[in-house]
Amino acid sequence: MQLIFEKSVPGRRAVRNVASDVAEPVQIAKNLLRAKPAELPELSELDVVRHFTELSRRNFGVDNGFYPLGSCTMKYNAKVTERVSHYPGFAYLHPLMPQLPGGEMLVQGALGLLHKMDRALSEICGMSAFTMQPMAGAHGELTGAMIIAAYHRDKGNKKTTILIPDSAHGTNPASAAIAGYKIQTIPSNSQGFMDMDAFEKALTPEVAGVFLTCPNTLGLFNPNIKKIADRVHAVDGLMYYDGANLNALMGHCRPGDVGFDVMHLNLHKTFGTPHGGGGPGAGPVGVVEKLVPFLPTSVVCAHEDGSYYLDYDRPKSIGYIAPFYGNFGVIVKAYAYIIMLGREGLFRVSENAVLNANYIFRKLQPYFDYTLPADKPCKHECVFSASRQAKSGVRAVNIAKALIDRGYHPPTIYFPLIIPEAMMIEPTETESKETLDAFIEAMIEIAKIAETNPEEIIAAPVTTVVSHLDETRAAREPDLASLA
Amino acid sequence: MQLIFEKSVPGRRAVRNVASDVAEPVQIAKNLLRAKPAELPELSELDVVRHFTELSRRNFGVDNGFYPLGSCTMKYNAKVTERVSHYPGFAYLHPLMPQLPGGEMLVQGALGLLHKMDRALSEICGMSAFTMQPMAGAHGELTGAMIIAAYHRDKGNKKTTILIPDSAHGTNPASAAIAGYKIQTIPSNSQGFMDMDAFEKALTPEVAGVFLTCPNTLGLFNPNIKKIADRVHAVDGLMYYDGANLNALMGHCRPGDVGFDVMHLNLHKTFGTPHGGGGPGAGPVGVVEKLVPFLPTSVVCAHEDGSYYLDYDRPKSIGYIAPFYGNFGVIVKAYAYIIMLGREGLFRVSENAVLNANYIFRKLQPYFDYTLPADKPCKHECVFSASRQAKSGVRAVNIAKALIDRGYHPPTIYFPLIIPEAMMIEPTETESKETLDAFIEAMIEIAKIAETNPEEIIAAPVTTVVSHLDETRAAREPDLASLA
Amino acid sequence: MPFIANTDEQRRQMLADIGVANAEDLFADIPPELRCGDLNLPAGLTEQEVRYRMQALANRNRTGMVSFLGGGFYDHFIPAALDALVTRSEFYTAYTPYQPEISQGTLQAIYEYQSVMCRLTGMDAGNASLYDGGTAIYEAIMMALRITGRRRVIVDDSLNPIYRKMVRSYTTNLGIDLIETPSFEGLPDRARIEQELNKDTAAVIVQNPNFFGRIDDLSDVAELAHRHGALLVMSVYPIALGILKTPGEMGADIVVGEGQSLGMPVSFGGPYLGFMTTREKYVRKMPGRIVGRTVDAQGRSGFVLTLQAREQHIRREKAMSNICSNEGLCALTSLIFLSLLGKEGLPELAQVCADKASYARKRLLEVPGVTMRFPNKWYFNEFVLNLPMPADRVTRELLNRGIAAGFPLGRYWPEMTNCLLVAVTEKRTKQDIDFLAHALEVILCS
Amino acid sequence: MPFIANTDEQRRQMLADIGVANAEDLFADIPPELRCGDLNLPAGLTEQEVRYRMQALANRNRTGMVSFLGGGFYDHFIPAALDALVTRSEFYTAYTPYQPEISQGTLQAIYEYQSVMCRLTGMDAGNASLYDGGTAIYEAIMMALRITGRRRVIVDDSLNPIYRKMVRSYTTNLGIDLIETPSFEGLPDRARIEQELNKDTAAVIVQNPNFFGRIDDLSDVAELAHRHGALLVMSVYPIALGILKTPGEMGADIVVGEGQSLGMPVSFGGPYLGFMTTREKYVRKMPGRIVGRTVDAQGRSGFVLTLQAREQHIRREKAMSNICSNEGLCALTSLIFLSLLGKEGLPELAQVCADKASYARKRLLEVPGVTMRFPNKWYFNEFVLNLPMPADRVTRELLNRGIAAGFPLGRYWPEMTNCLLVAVTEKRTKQDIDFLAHALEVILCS
Ligand SMILES: Cc1ncc(COP(=O)(O)O)c(C=O)c1O
Ligand SMILES: Cc1ncc(COP(=O)(O)O)c(C=O)c1O
Repeated sequence: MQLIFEKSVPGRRAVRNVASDVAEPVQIAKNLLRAKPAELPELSELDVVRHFTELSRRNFGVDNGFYPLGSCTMKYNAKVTERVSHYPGFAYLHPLMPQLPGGEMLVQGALGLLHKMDRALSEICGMSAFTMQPMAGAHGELTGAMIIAAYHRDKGNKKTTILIPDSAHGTNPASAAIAGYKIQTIPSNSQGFMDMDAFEKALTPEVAGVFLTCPNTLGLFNPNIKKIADRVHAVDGLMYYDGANLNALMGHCRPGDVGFDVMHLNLHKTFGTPHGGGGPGAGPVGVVEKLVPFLPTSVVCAHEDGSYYLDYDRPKSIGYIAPFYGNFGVIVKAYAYIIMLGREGLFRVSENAVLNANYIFRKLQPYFDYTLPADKPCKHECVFSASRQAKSGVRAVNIAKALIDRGYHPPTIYFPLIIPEAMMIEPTETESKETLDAFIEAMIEIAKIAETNPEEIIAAPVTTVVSHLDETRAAREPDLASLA
Repeated sequence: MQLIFEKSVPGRRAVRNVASDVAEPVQIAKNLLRAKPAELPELSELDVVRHFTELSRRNFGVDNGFYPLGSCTMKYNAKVTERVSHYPGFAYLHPLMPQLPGGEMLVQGALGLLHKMDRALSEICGMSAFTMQPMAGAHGELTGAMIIAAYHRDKGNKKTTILIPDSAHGTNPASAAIAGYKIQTIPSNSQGFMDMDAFEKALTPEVAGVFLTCPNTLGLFNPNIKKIADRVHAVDGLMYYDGANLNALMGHCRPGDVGFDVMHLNLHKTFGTPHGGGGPGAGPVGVVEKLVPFLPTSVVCAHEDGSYYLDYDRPKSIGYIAPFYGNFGVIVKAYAYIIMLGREGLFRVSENAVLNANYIFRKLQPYFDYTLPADKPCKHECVFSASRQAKSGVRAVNIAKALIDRGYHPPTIYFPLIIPEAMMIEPTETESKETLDAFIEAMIEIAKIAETNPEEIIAAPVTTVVSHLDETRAAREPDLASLA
Repeated sequence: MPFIANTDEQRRQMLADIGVANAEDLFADIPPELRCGDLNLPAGLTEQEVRYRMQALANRNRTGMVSFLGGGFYDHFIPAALDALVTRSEFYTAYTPYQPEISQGTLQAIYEYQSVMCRLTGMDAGNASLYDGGTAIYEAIMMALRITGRRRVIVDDSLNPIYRKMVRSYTTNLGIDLIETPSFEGLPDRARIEQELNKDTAAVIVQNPNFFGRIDDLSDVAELAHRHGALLVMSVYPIALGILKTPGEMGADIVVGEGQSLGMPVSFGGPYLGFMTTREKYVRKMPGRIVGRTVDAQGRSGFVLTLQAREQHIRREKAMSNICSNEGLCALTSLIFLSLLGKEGLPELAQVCADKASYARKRLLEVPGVTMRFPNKWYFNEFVLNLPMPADRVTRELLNRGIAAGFPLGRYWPEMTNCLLVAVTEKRTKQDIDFLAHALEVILCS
Repeated sequence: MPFIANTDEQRRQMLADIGVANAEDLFADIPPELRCGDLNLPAGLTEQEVRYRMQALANRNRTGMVSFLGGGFYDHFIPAALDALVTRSEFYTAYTPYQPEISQGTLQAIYEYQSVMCRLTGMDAGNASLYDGGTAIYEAIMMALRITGRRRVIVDDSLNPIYRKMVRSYTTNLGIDLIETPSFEGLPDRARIEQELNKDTAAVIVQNPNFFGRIDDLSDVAELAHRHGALLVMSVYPIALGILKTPGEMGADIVVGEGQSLGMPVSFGGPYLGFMTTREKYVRKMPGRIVGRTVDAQGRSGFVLTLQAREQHIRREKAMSNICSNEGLCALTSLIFLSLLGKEGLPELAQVCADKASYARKRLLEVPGVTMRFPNKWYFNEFVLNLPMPADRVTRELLNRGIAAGFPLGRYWPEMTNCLLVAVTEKRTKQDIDFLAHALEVILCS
């Protein structure tokens, strides 16, 4: 398919701008102007519509089929949440409005929504308060790490190190490092949990905190979690909870009750907002009481009279981490999702997410390797290894491509890094037994062909517009832009 | 792909209804209730979304590519017109509102829009007034025929017959017949125009009127049109103009000036409203002064003070032909289209529609048969015949399917009936030279393969989800519904 | 110019290729005296200006008020998923599916639509849609004439008066004798209908729930009609069929109705959806487009437009109807609506409407001077009140208070000037109803 | 429960297949003492109720007013075609394009986005987006540190004060010495910057048009920086680049900015779009996702995520950034916006904004007591007025009159309490401007 620039025709126009309704134009000094106009495409509106309509048809989303991309919680994105997020009262509200004198009273709906969202997430996670400002999960991690740093600075603690299990998502060490910490990686034991001896050895007074995902990236709930929290607190360290996997726990277990001090959520996972092919997301951060003073400014607060205001007077705050109040449009969708599901709904979401994951986990055990003791349940996702198939040359990536030919989005592969040939499957609660059964069949069929006729699987995908793209060449001779 | 019923699972739910907020439910008498619930599908919201998303991907629309379906004017449907038609002030307005005492003042925006639309269409067509009520072109024709009948009844004329050329669209004779008229078909001459001798012979005092399309379905402007009108008027007959082809004439020639007395427009053709895969359309009917009293009730009128009202007191009116004021939502889109294009825009629309048609006409003449004298221009569309290719077994339908494999929607085929193996090509003004050139190339390639390797063309389409459907079986053993 | 693709430079090239000097030459075949000058229209606008103008017009329509207006056109809730799906451009920018290979989306959807309509009405087959509920009745009458070869039609006057007017207009030129039988206590008058029935009668036309909101078991009317070799044509409110006895169960021969309530906004009168279903034996006499399921050369199941021999583009003046474009996208809308509500959801919705309407009756009857026009009868979600003063006056005053209280019947029944037709849907809350009752009380007792 | 697919019956079957008695058993691995009781949240709502509640919240936000608020976030017109395309569900319900074969839509779009951003800024390469304009500056600083191996950064204080605050927060823990140089007459003070530049300096950060709306040719600042081996990081307003000299032409090394103005509503602060472009030689030091063009096994051109060795999922704590999800859909939005405006449209739009702003300046200066903070200078579409009384008071009174007149600068510059920052876009009409001028006159002269 042609690039949009290749469809360009000199002088062709799509949208017209309104003409200036003021008398004389201003002629800005030449030296301040660009030599020639940017080489943007020149197309008719129909050209543009056809180009992007065709591009969309070369994409696969949740609306197109099963999307068990582990750790990404690709559940149905409710259309009603899209709808309400476009209400003009939300979309056309200028963020500087509440910073005008008297302006706060003109944005009470928005401030109220942010405040209600803080209360709801705090209740769901057992935290004291949430900030809505982080714009994605990793941004939340960084914010959390900055809060940890501010806490220790405030207490005069000399802390240098953050402990992170080797099963953690890459953003965890990356975020903690950016906040100025040394990262010490803790190996996992045979069961995929953080090795307790290694942990104990690493737990020095210099430890500022520990980053954990729970259930972890294997979809397992760490039975030692409370013990870990106690030990960390004993050295005045803080427990950071990576909330990407909260879809397993809502209404069943609260990170705050478990002993976590600071955490982020991915609203674009657990709370059903669309991922948009790479964002925008939202990564609200929650903290326990003692960390509230360190939350980023501003903080949405409520007056006695029930009206809301923005508090900028937070001496201990880590300061501004976003220009305003976070990815508001995303937060609107997540709030609508929460009030629609309600108390029982959220409980059932996790129950069914876990049920669906265990169903796949059980049905595929005979065909693929796995680490978890078979007698134990997984949580919202399960991780298999293609090591058995690898013997006949069929690797996780090949199985992924074979699934594409069968109409499925593949699971997450090669993550977590501690599992060879990892295939991380997260079905979510919005998928039906019919869909799971069909997927399971496809996986079994692939496993069988992998034995009898591995070449067939290795050749996949054969149904797509492109296949076996040369990634090495892409990295060796980067072609990152079509320049005029 | 499965039928939606085949995806149904007992007890599965999508949208929940709001619970009743009133105390006791009413228990309607058993004998008035249905024995068992209708067997509607039982699906989750995601099931429904995926089903219809997949169905949409098995469809081809203007947004997917070139759609030169002759006589249907498949131009770009501007997104802005869709957008404005959804404004709550239009979408949620109840049609009975203006019939309430004092209600007219609460719908002035809608009445004003209808009135402005009447004025604009009257100016474009050279008519005295338009009714917006007809819900499609054929409905407009029927309305027009009823107006013709009312006119003659009012004058005490004994009229029994309507003359219609054999090149006319099937709706013309069908509509006139339903209005109670005998239809006399007039043959076309070698140039595709109504044969004047046959016409003269048929033009008896019993003739109530003549239905003409101008430019006609061959895309030709009849040079005798004024003469025909004069002759018809001489016997107090009325001239009906089928406005489906107005896209050729806007700002260049007005049916009213030519001598037409009553006409319809297809807003879903000339005025860019989407056809919706089979409607909804809108077929406003325009009339000259002497026919205004016969327009359907109600009529939107303006008070001196510039406010609008609905006139129901029309003693000579043909009465109600629609429940209210027509397909309002469609009229809103067409009105937005008209004010956006404006005086010059509409002129350029027709100029470019005709230019594009003549470009294709000229470029394809060496490869396909045609009737029109090569020296004469066509208007907004051109008609070729596959008779040359038919000799090698490649018929119009095969060429159509071969175009499908090349990414195009085929032209209208086998219409007009007077052309053997007709292929009626209407590019519209919203298509670019690049698109036309590519289409022309495809047609030429197909013409060549038709000579060298006809089987290849006859085998088409080979790229579609189904191919060579058994239409005979469909008609012989009709399967028209999946019953529970 | 907006939406016109080619540049001046390209136009020059094309004119050269065609072999003419300028675009004007392409209009040389139009006699000069028939050419027109500049149209007297304003200059064009940019999109930004168009949106501004259209918004200004929309703002001059009063929508937000608490409304109990019905009369056959109802304000039901429309799920967001419906809009998201029906606005897929592959659906709405397509034409009638003449090329089945690239129209399976539209074709399968219409087949599924025909199927749900049959399941809802209890009939065997349906068409791809008609313009609206009124033209559907007229098409049903024409169909009955074709089937019976007779020319007399009986219309019960509890049929929507707007539709009765439409039927009258359409039949003016066709030498049909059209009898309107007055209803009795708001229901079809069996005795009267029996009197009017004879061997020339093609059909009896009834509506359920009828215009007064009353519901009925019309099985006996079907028998009456059949006994005289006439057909029963029934117009229905599809939401009500979530719970009401089906026309199929009552013995109707042709079922029609207005489908607007199935996911379409009231939209000031359109676009709406006329639907029609019938008995298997009458299929080939049915008007309009019909989609059928068949197989392709490789045995794959697929869908096509079928039984086209009935239609105008083949049969021309002898066609069973002149309809060409219908309301395809509205049919798709209703299919998506019914799929989202589903087998359990539709009856549930119907019951909620009935429950709220029954509360409204009770509550409004508490207002001094207010009585039921037809007491102690069964209703679905609409009913007729007797007011102690002209309904016009009351309605006007309530409008000033921001309430559209209903439709005053005096307009169509002079003897009912004190009657108000009140409709209640699931979107009206108890609070709305109490608000109406209170306002009504204030007006009547002052 | 909404959106949960399986029925109770199916759940029973699945539990049986798994071999547990009930769903609770699947949570047996969570120690009982760590389980929580019922969440203290309200019961769920139906879609109809949710829409009602959300509408009620939206209604408590005052939008429709005549607004001259800018400060880096602008109310530009958004064409309807943009919404129609960006809401295609294949785009927005997809995840990051990890599987290129079924993600070519997103991947090609991002490649095209990277390309238009390069063309707009006059640079060689860009990434797939960052969170917003503020985090983009911080990422640019980190990138400059990586490239130069130095730890000193100079920030001109005509950079958006909100962004300066963000930079300060992010750099707190990193032992970077951050110098803020006061601007002179609303432009970067070259002399001051030169004083502060030394061999430890990694970058100089400037903005054009800057926060005061002033535009500048920063070529000399680029030279200064380069002479000391430092990089010039420039934050820009993409609409202005329709006509203004590009960072590329001025010699900038890293260009960043807030892309909200390219088709995104102001949306109370997000989602927005951080963009970044740079010189070819710095590509491998750039943060974030990057899409590259390559070929497949059959030689067909296609697109993939590339240069991933820089990223967190591979490099972990040594990654160039922690960013994972970015603002992909916003990047797509800006690409569609720029495609709809096109090569002629963007400069045209920029000029219209500049023209209206220049009229606004003239008109507002006619109000007695109103002067320009920086007289006789060049501006794009925003400027600073001196008022004869505190801007806070004036702003408050104008709000009461339904006008958001602009942003009072006292909040960030105590010495500017009488200063008002006024922005004008193509959506403001002459009438709006005159309305503001008139209201301002009334307030100042009473
Ligand atoms: C376990 C985990 N942590 C953190 C993240 C980062 O979240 P985001 O992509 O929103 O920055 C992800 C996303 O894939 C994740 O799966
Ligand atoms: C020439 C002509 N007349 C009439 C019609 C009927 O218009 P509609 O389909 O809107 O009823 C058409 C539509 O194809 C047509 O092409």
